[in-house]
Amino acid sequence: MARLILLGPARDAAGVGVDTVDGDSLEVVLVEAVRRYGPKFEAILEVSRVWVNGEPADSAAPISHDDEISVLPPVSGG
Amino acid sequence: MARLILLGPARDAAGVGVDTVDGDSLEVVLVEAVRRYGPKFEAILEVSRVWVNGEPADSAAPISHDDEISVLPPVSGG
Amino acid sequence: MVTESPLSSDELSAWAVRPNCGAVVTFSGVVRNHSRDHDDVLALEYETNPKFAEARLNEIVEVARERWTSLEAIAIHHRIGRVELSETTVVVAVSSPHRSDAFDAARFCIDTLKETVPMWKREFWDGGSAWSEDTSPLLDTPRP
Amino acid sequence: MVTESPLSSDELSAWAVRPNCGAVVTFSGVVRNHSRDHDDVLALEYETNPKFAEARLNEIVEVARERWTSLEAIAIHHRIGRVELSETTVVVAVSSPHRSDAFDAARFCIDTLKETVPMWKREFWDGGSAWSEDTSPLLDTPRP
Repeated sequence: MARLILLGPARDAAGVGVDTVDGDSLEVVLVEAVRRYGPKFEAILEVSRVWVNGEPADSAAPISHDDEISVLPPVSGG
Repeated sequence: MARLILLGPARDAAGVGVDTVDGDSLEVVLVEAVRRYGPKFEAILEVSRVWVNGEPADSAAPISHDDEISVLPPVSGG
Repeated sequence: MVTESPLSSDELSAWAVRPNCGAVVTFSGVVRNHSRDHDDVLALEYETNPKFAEARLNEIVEVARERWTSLEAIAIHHRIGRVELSETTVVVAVSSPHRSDAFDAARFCIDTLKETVPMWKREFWDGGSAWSEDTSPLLDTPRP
Repeated sequence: MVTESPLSSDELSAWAVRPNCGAVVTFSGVVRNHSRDHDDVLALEYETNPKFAEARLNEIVEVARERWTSLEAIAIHHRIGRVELSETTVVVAVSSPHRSDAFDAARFCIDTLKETVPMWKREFWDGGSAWSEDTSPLLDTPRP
């Protein structure tokens, strides 16, 4: 279980900005997120970076209940 | 005869900023200027650009009495 | 830093003046009336995680200082929230004894920011709004 | 233009903001405390023929506009007379829809100015003064 943070277009696509999702690896959490939010979110997730606790992470990364997972779509700052 | 304008370090070396010098070509005017102001001015003149009426000019350029000759040493603006 | 308050390139530019520096370069990003997709933009709205964004901005400054060791002052301020037409969205200010380093570093900061800082802008026009589609995949901060 | 009055990069930078421009780049030259020959500079004094200097500054702006056709606002202001430590000697401000053009044009303006504008600076330090020896032969304005 982990805290999922959805930013920018990912938040819009999911319809929620912060959520709690079960799973003991990053991959499992994201599969559950796609199941929950649907294909619009999935499309954005495919082009997004995913960070765990503010750092880039691998999809095999183990996840514990106090981890914070952020989905970061392509950026448009500046 | 022409009006001679000496700028920046050329003015300092000549000891004068504006002068009237005889001569019917640019070359003749500058020879007279060197005779008048001495070797310190000559050294600066050698590395300077000379404009007639605000435009770069050749040393053979004919000079008439209402021409304005400017001696422009290497620059240090900005 | 990121801030919801209006940005002043004047303040940052004045702050960057140092006794040993002959050159101050400032870049200001400004809300313009057109984007890749709309020619009647009225405002932008920037969304971010401020903690992430500030960490990335600090990393850019650190890398710039390592690449251009002559730099004296360097700062990047990014506005977040809604920003109206002709208001400033981001300011980069850099000072150095050498103008070439100041130009290179300022450009590096804004070019890198656009690829490495988690930040998303929504475009507002008369009657609608949408996320900007002029995006870049989020990259890691480059090495020095 | 050349002026004996204090320069404000703020004013020129604000003037350069245009509704269709996303990027404003400003370069400020500032009196620094050291030069090639002295490490205790207190002030500079710029001498010129204002007519010649303004003609050359205008030519630089024209060439920049031909080279970077996206430019919107562009101006170069150079102070003359005595300028104290940390005061501004020259300001270049450029705006464009495209930041790359704004950076390139601003840099072109200051680099070219240093080679093509008839202008001489005297350095003042505690107890003396001399013409700067950090000079460039006067070149013609480059072609577009």
